[in-house]
Amino acid sequence: MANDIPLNWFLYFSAAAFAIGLTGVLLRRNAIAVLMAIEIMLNAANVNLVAFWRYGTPAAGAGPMPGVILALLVVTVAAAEVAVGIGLVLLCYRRWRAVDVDRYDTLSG
Amino acid sequence: MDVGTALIAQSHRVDLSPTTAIVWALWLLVGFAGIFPGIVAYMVWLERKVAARFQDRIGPNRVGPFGLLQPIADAIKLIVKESIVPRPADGLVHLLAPVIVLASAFLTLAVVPFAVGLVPIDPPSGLVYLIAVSSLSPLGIFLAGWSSRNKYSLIGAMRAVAQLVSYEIPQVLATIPVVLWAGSLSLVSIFDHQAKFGWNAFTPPGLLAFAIFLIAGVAEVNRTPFDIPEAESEIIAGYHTEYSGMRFGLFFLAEYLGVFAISCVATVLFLGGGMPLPFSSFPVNLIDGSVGSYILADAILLAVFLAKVLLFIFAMFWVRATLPRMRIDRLMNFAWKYLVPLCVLNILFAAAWFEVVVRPGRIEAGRWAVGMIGVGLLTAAGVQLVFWANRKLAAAAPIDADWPAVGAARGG
Amino acid sequence: MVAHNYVFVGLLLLVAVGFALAPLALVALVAPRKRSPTKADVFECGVRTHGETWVRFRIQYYIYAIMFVVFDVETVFLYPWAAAYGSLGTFALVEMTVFLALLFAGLAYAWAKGVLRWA
Amino acid sequence: MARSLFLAIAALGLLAALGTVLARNLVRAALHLVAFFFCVACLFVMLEAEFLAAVQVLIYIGAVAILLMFGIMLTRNAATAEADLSGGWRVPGVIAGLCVFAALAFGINNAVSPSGSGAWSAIVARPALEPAEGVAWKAERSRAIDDMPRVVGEQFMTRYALAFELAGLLLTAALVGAVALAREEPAPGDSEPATAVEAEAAVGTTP
Repeated sequence: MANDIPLNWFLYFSAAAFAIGLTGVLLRRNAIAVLMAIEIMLNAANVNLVAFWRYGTPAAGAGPMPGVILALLVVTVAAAEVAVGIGLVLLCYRRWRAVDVDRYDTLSG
Repeated sequence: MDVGTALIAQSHRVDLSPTTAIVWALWLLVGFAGIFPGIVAYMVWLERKVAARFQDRIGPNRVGPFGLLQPIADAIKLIVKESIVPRPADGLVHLLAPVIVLASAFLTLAVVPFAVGLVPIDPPSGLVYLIAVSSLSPLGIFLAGWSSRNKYSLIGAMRAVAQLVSYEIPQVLATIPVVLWAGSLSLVSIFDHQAKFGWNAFTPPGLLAFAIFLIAGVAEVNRTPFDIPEAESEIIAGYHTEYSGMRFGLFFLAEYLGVFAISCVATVLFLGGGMPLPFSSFPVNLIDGSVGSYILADAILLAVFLAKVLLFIFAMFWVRATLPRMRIDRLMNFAWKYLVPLCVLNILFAAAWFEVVVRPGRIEAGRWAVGMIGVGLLTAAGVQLVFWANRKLAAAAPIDADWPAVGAARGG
Repeated sequence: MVAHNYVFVGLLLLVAVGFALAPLALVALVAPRKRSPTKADVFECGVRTHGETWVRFRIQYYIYAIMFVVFDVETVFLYPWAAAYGSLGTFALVEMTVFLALLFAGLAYAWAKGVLRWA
Repeated sequence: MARSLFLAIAALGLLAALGTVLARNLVRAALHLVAFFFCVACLFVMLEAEFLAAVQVLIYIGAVAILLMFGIMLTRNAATAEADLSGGWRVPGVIAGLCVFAALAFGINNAVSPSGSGAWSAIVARPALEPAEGVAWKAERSRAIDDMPRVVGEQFMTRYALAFELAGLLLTAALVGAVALAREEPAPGDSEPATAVEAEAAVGTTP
């Protein structure tokens, strides 16, 4: 295609989104906000997977869509992660009456 | 290529030619911005008339003959009413919520094949698209309840979302048999499959799936007996308590558009779209390639399609006029303890039906009879099993134990 | 191209949003606007609002949400399986039976623990 | 056309991501996250993975976002209603983010594809899939794009059968784990169940 989007653009987008997500994980204190930032990072990775699938030439015997399958599995893992993650947050909230990750410091004695 | 042939020659692939642009513009401006809202407006009129007859009244009869101008009067009323936003509300989200709900209802209609070639788009993963966009409405409802800063709104929204997500699962699982037989997620392929093998509702697993889909569909559009989210005798009006004037009108429009959409989808998935006869591809086989044959076939298909949709809509009004509201615990129980296990079993029955009847590629009387009896008995046994297991478990833990107050009142 | 189908979806989204916002714009022009503190109050049956609105909800809601997410992800696997079933053999059926049994075990666990009971 | 559309979607997506990270109100943050998910779904469509785009909307917006909202509603109390950013970590956090972006950008600019298609920065267009005569992968990928759900199903049932079953196991484990974690246990001396009932008790008066 003549006027196609360069592969780099997708990669830069996903790198930027990943960096934003990482910043969020470091900055936010609310555990649910941290989970949201992690979701951003996982999504950024997915964009990369699909972009490489579409733009690359596959290795021999790689199958028609390794990138898409991997992205689907990432979606699955992300959903499971959120479910368990929020379950943990609720448990911690019940115990400490807080969703602030800085206050889950029992182990630091 | 003229517009007429472009309408007919649909495939998964689309080129962005001027013809496509014209067809799409027609769909958007005439269909989505004109006909569908018009249908919805007259659904409201119909519901008021039907409900009135059920209650031995006359219904709207003042504005125009038979009250036919009533929807227009209602629209004018909604527009000239003051739109009140509560002071502590989150203004932007309050505005966004009805827009999301309405957009969700609009987007679902984009993949419905009304007749041969009369479908806006037909992507290969049409059914996933349909479910994905319809799953936007719980989000809008939650935002509506949350942004109002009203306890009743929030409780209504939480109930609504819990109910919608619970019934979304059986609704989705009930469509799996249809996909399995058609071998595709495209709604056009599902229609084609039924032209060959008869309506999906006329198979044992299909009938079960159809029943589950209908029940879950009524729950998905928040209508009686599943209208707990807007139970006006308990929580004012639920999530749209703080919506007035046209903003409320948008929720209203979205609800009726949702009823229309769910009826269309049920018709396409289980009742063979616009085909009038269950085991014949009648108007479709008229098509011989000439434009006239297409127009004739599509006219029949469209008329029958609308008749079926009207039947569904009438059934929903009838149910609303007849049944009282369900209790919330029974509602959730029913979704998770009856419908979901039934759906999971039904997928296996559907695979059995596929092996017996569909695998040969055309309908064979002998195999069909074997399938009807064999898979039919299997399906009936499955239903019996789920209900039996639930009775056993319920006997072990009576449902009123969940409600200490009720148990105490009965001396339990 | 298959992806061009979604150009229509984008346009339809615009039409839907426009269809929602146009009457609201009309309302802003036509409808009366008389603010008063009482009118802008939250409507809780005429009683003055008591306490924090964004109350904490019971855990029940969350349990249903978890089960919804898990089964929703399951459908993502079920749909492609169902679409491909015709071209696959008995092995696919066995695989899916195992998959469904696993998920059903999860549902049974929740059921047995009594969390499906709306208390 | 495609390029400007991409730029618009990417810009919106990044703004939404920033909004998620910076919004003080958690529900607002989640709403930004929904916008970000939607932009990613649009990018999937631009990459011709329309099944994945539909899945993205279905799972992330339809399910994960709802779960996050429920999580927020279940943990909200007056003390933490407005989530704050970590005061002392603000500067190091931003610096870490910028460093990661710089490192990734450096990598993107200099990386060479191992499969022999040259430097990443030199790939300015996706490989044409037609004509596919004699090139097996082109035909395969063309079919994958035109009929993605079915090909995904075939792949999961054959090549990725183990991954498929493991995904099922993971989902079951997540369900069991989350239910076990979140279950309300009436522990003696725990005042928790009382607050949980307050929500509906507070409006127990009949309207």
